[in-house]
Amino acid sequence: MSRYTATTPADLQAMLDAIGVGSVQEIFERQIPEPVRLGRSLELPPGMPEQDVYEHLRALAARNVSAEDELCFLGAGMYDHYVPALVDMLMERSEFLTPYTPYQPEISQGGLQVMFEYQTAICELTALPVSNASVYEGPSAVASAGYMARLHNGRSRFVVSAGLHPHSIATLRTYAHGFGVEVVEVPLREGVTDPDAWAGAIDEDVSAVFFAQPNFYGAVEDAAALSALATAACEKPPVVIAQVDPLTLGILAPPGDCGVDVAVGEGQSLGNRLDFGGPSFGFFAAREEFLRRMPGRIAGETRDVDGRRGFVLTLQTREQHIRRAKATSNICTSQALNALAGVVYLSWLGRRGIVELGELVLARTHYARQALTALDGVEALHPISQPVVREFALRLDADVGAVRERCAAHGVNPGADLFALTGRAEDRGGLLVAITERRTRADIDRLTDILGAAVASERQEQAVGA
Amino acid sequence: MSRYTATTPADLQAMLDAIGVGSVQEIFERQIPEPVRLGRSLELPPGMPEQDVYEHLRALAARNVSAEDELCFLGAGMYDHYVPALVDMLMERSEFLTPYTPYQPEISQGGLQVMFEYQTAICELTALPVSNASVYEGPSAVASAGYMARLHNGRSRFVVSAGLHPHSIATLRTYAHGFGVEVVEVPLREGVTDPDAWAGAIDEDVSAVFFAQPNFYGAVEDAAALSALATAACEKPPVVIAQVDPLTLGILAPPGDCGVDVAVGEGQSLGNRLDFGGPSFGFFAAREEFLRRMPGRIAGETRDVDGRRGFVLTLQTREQHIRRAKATSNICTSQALNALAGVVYLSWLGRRGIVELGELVLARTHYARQALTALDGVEALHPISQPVVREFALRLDADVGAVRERCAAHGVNPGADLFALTGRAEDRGGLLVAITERRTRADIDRLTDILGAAVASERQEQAVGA
Amino acid sequence: MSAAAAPPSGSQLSETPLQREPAVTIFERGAPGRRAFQCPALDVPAVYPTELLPAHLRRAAPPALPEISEPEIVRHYVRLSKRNFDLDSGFYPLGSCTMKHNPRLHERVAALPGHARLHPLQDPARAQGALELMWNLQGALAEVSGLPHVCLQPSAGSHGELAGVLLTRAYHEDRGETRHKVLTPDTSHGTNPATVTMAGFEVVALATNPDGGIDLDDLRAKADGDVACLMLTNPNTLGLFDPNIVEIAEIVHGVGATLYYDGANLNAVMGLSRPGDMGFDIVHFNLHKSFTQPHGGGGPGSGPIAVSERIAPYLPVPVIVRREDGSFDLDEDRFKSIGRLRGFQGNYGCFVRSYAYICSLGAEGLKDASETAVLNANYLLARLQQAGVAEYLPLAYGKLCLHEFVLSGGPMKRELGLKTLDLAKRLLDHGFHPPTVYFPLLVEEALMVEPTETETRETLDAFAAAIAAILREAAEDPEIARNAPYTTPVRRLDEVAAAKHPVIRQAL
Amino acid sequence: MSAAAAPPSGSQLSETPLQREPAVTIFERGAPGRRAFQCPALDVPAVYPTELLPAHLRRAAPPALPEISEPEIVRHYVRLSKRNFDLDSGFYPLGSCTMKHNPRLHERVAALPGHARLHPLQDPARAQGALELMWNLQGALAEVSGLPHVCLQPSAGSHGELAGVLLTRAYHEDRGETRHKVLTPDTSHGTNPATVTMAGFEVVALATNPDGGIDLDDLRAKADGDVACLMLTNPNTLGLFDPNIVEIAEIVHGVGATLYYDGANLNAVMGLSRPGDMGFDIVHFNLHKSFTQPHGGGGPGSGPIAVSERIAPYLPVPVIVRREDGSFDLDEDRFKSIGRLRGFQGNYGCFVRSYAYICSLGAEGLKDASETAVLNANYLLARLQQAGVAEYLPLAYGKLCLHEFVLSGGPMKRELGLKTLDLAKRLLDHGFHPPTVYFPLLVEEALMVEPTETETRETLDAFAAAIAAILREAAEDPEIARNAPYTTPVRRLDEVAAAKHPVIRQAL
Ligand SMILES: Cc1ncc(COP(=O)(O)O)c(C=O)c1O
Ligand SMILES: Cc1ncc(COP(=O)(O)O)c(C=O)c1O
Repeated sequence: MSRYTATTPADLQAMLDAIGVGSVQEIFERQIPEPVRLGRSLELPPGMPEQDVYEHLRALAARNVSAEDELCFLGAGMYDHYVPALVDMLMERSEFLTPYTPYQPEISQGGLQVMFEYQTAICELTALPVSNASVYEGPSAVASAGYMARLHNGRSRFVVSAGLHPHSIATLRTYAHGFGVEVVEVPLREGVTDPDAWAGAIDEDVSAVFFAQPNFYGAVEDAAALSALATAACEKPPVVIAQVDPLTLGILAPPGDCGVDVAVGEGQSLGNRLDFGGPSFGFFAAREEFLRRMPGRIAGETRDVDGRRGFVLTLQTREQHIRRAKATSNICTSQALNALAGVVYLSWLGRRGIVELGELVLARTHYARQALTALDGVEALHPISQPVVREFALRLDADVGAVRERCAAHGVNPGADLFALTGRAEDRGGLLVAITERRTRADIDRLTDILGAAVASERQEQAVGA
Repeated sequence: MSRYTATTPADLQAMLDAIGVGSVQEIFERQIPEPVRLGRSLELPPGMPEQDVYEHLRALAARNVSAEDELCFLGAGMYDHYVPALVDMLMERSEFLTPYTPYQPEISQGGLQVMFEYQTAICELTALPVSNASVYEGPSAVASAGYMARLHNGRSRFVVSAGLHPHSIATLRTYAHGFGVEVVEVPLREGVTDPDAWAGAIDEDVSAVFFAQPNFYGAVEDAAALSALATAACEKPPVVIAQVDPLTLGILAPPGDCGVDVAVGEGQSLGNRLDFGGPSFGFFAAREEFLRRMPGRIAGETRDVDGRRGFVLTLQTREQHIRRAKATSNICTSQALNALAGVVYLSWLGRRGIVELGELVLARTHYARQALTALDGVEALHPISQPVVREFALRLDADVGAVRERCAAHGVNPGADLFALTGRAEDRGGLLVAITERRTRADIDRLTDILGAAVASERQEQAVGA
Repeated sequence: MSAAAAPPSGSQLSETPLQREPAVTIFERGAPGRRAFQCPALDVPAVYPTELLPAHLRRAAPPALPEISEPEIVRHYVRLSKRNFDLDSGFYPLGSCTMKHNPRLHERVAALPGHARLHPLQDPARAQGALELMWNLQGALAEVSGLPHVCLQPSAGSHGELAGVLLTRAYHEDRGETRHKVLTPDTSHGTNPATVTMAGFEVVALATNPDGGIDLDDLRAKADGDVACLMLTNPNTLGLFDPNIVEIAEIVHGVGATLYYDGANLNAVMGLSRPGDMGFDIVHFNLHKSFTQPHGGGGPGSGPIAVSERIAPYLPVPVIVRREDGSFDLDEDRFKSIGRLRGFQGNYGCFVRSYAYICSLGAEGLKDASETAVLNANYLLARLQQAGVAEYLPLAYGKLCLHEFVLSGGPMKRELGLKTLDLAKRLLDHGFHPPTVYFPLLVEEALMVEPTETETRETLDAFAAAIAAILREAAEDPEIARNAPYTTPVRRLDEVAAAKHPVIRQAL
Repeated sequence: MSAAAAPPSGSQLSETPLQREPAVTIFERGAPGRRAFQCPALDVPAVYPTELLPAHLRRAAPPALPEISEPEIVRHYVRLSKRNFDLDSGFYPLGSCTMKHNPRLHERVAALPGHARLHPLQDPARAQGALELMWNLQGALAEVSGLPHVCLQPSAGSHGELAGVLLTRAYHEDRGETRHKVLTPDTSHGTNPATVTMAGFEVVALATNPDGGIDLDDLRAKADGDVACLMLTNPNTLGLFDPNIVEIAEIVHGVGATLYYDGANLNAVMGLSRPGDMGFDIVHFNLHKSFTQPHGGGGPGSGPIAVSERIAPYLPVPVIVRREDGSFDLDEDRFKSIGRLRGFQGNYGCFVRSYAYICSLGAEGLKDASETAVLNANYLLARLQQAGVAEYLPLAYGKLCLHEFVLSGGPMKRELGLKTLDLAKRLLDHGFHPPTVYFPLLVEEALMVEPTETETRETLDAFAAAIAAILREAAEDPEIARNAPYTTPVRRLDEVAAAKHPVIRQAL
């Protein structure tokens, strides 16, 4: 008996009698052949009381430097946005936290309606007509979109802008290798997808084309142009897939208005915490024609026998538990609770809030970019004319790793080391700086001071060293 | 419109029309005479967005050194016990957190049953037949018990052991001055209530006698003897009131078995956090004869019209909203949510747990007392033979304030400065050290090192100074 | 945990799921030997009570607390919680209780370890954040009340009242006077007279005039040199602001008595009118009403007081003081103080929540809160004075109201045979918490409605529609409401039996 | 928010309160201009999208998100939550899903800012606590599975399956082999075949023998050089442990294929039998099943994998490595790796919870969990094989089971005219979540029951009694169950119409 089990000796005896065995061991011995029974106990530490587990995990947490402990400008896919308290409260409600996937709709209307509301919110954000109830997260959402395109047109090549998140490209490659599709990368020019290379790479063997908005370097792509080029490139155009940042969609033209067929992305910035990378959720929206090929759960509206409005998991013939080998995806458990956080957050933000937040972050991003590029030894990685909305790339005339260490010593994390993420030669010296509504002007000014000083001292040392 | 209000301009117009006024101001102007209308806006800072309020309150929290930040041996009425996670979860449930007092029993069975369960747990702990549903906290519970005794026998004097918590004595004096009862204090001898002085102070004018178990200095009183003396002292004995520490009742004889008439106390150590002193709850248990004179809410069992078991607030004719000037107390809002935490905690601890926890703390207290009294310049304030169970008093041969500062510099809070709390000359140099299940042997050894070193250096300095 | 009574065929139900579930207490669950608690290891030399405590000091047998596993505890209380109605789930127009939205931000900041695990005896030097928070809160409450000195210590409104009346006693005694009487209007809340008695004074009730205010003649007649204080709620429990407040203050001060403000109704006038400016000497606040500390089903609350200069010397200890260097400290020795009202510094956890609320709203937000509360109350009143309702539930006093209003169910009782209690119980079937009923006492079949500012117009409309529907229903068949509620976890309970033969604990 | 339909007199009800409340979405609430969000101040020089973005890149009109106040949002979702059944409120014997108690301690530790606000790109040097936690969790999973190398990255079980099959592909390709087929028994979970297709292989189904295990002859016949892998669940979805597992492993390895272990049923054998010792090369775990990550109504989950030495070189990147100095780091460049399966390092928040669970239980606790899960399953099975039930719901295969068992509703359907679906729906009226139904497919009218170890004997007895009661009721009047449920927020829903004319978003 542990603190989570309740079998008293009296219970045990009565239960063994009912089963008709002499011991629990007997139940195992009668079913598991001796050679594969574990003859010893597991080599794990002994169990701990609740307070000791708490202290242990608190000690581990204390050895991480979180966004609560330092001034953090890291982004590159996940962002330190403020999560309103009501989101936590609702996620912690037993009724949302502890059920399984809603297989019994009569007692799952809460979760099903939330999915329906979530789908509505995603459709509104992306200006696309259909959305599923969530997929795992961003990069695997990109890969799943690729698989859907493959099922859709059966072609053999994916064309990917180098502006996609490196994790998205890597994940797409991993998946595509499995189902036998080749992946070709189109380079950037001046920070955005090179239109000529893009158009040139597309032919009738291309199953889908992928770009990101804003792209990994923070630059705003001309989404409509990229879609148009893809559709114009050949007779049977590929599926146009965009990875979009949902929190920029208050100010940026939505994919649905830019000729995009499928919009996917990372939902973390919508009311989900950083959690060192997960769990968050991926969203997946598309044009009507893809509805029956979408991966994952979809909630649909219907009526009960008494005529009451209700919701169910619908179009399940797409899914693995019905279609098995012919399913449009293997996904089963997804990210329902994180998607709940997403729709609650979007309701909290509201119709005007998503614009206001976007404009605030835009203004601060502009301010930060100007302040930082004015520093000696710091310049914009791409032409400053290139619009950015929440994140931007710099080139430091100093070793990025060393500079970041110097900043860390002052409690500032200036952003991500670009080269470490992309491995692209042209990204050497690159620093990717992200701004959120939590980073005030004072914070940005502090970053400017600390980064300026760090670059300066680092260059000095290099000079001395040389 | 703030983020908590929802009156749009359209709403406002429609509402004003329905009311038949031209503006909200008009509603006020027609009712509040001009001279007492505030002609300006309040001098308060402007409102803040949620994230700014969070950052502000976090910054304030960061300027407190909590039991999470230092090794804390403070007690003296409130203790750093571990609060299991399920207590937080249940206290945060909207259904428990946000209702008012259960005036409508049909929709308040949750809260009413919790009160009923709480009363049962308190009766079990104290071995007394009746309990109310909570009062504010410890010291005011003592004062309320005094008021009840006064209503019971109308006499003019309270006899109080000096072993009572100084805040309890002070609060009792404040209340008693109001309803006109004199308070006389009986000194301690060798750390416990002096039996002769105690017996000597009691006569037929004495309304009630008060002692604490364990007493403020951590010593275990001979509760049965004190009760017996009080009852034997005269023809019409006073009401015997004990302030007891609920978490010691797994190992100490319960008041109900010691001739005590009324047992009250501070409930914080039962699943409530420190919160810099509140909110927690006070408990109030008594013999049957006091049932109709108890202060506060009492939940009682009954049936509904269909015969279902249910619970209601009962014996309300005691209360202010019915009896007004003749009520047995003025208490209205009490500590229902904190009492909920108490009964959930006691259920979690369970029948065996409360004994195990008591024994663990006892053993560690014994260990700590031996280790600390072995230090140079540190001795037991009272005879070491005097049993203690969770807290004990030391006398330092050095300035307590200075020693505590030295310890603080090493992240250790060695306990409370006794003299600062009691102002009693004999408590000069006194340090009150509390042990909980969160203070491990390693923690106690650390305290021993740090305190030993602090006392040593302090004495050295004094020597040099002299 | 299951509810196995066979339900009917078709969709006619004999009971709701919650009704079908019998009430079982935690003491009736579990089994001997089960446990949720796992004791930390004994890491010091073993020593047992038998070795350290003589037998007569030891407990003979453990208390019969539950023996139960963690999953059973969670399920028991989560299911139990579903038998409560709560503010997060529905409209709660409980008069005099100001059931406004409780922002979750407040729970988050109160739970920060720097606040939640701060020991009350931590040295002030290492609790500067907490003391500054309390200092700021005191300042805000002083500004809202118009009285300069604040003490946060009292644990709830009635505790604040006791503090206030004891301060009055100390004030008079200090001036060598012994006064015996305290005046309160007959509309006052029960805690007022109860407090007066507890503080050793005699209650003298004041009559209410036809406009719902204090009868000035009665006041003049009773205000004499033996009167220590007048306790007033303004707006009073009828939701009406006493237009004669200035004159009342003059009369009271004229006989050397103090004027006490019961702040339970402060939500009507924040940023609009201040007790201090009305002439009050002492005010108590209910942080769990006006300042949205969640009520927790009957507490915790917090009842700070604000006082005028002449009362300040007697304030309870400790008092928060600001040193020259800007640091904060606790001052215990103030020789004229009435002393302590409780342990430590008060319900700090409540201070954190209410301070966060004040930070969120600011001056404008607090004013908006009161204005909207008053707007909502008057709108709901207007909706309830429309045809089909007004003739049965007339407004007891006045034409307009402030944050709440009181209807009389007298006509409803006479013409429809429906008591206010019946209406209240029928409202439960409509998913609403009823208003406060049968208070104030001088209104026949009183129904006291306080919508608060955080409710929407749609909700107020739905509530008004429900009242109208119940009255229409009663006109056809009053039995329906007389036997209501039908859909609650339990139906009407036998309170008489409960009081006659009290069963106040689980028999074991 | 109110539900104003007039209820009936007496206590006969036409609807429960939740049924009376119409489903209204958040998009149908609120009003233009309302808001919950208050934007932080613009503290930098104002600059607008119009100045920085050309028109064609800008959004023309804001998305039609709700316009609603905070109190409305809270009330909407709190009320909505009451329309869900959940594990904290009742028994959830959903086969193959291991709905065991979710300790709240896990939510507390996962919420610590050091975990919850840690950015995934934080330098390893400043994320040592997180990496050590992952390292420790990997070690524990390796020990439980008996396989040395663990990757925590996959987001759920099916994601782990994909990883596993792609690892198999990489393994064969690295050895210059191209194989096309993957074997899975017909009892396998749908994710298995679906994964096989996604990974570019062809599914070959294996027959099940009369004892519920794999038909060895069929296996021998189909196991050839073109087979890349056999995916197996053991105990399988019938709750039965395949007694021929050693021989199966020999056959599979004999043809050079890999053996994949679907770990969804691991809760049966923790500390008792290990996939690695059975000969499996690759295992996936469902942290949201065996290791009690709360399921959240459909995720988040986490599906780590453990593999043998020969598969290790192909594991996804990044891999956690321990440096000589004892510090931890992330290793990205492993040239044989299959690459990434997702962004960053996986669902760390789930790792924290499951690691806390393993710390709480330790070796003995995990074993106790599996033993109790199996004890509970067999006890419930025994209760359900008593007179009055067994004849209608016989055990599909075997005599005993491990952590779950599958009954066949065939006889019930024939003799009582009750489909498994009807039984399931009727169970809803009894306050229970039904077992998994119609899976595995090869069992007629399958009913798959997994009680888990955290349920009490009383609960199992109550569930068995409910099943018996439903069968008795059906013997008299099967219509009752055929029209069930009656007491749920909604009754049976028209799924056909939902799929025929999909309405998957709120029309605005
Ligand atoms: C007018 C009035 N005064 C005083 C009180 C007592 O306040 P508390 O319940 O905080 O003691 C109340 C509470 O209902 C009240 O409405
Ligand atoms: C046997 C089996 N395999 C695989 C899965 C898929 O796991 P997940 O839902 O985590 O993707 C499940 C989930 O129900 C299962 O029961």
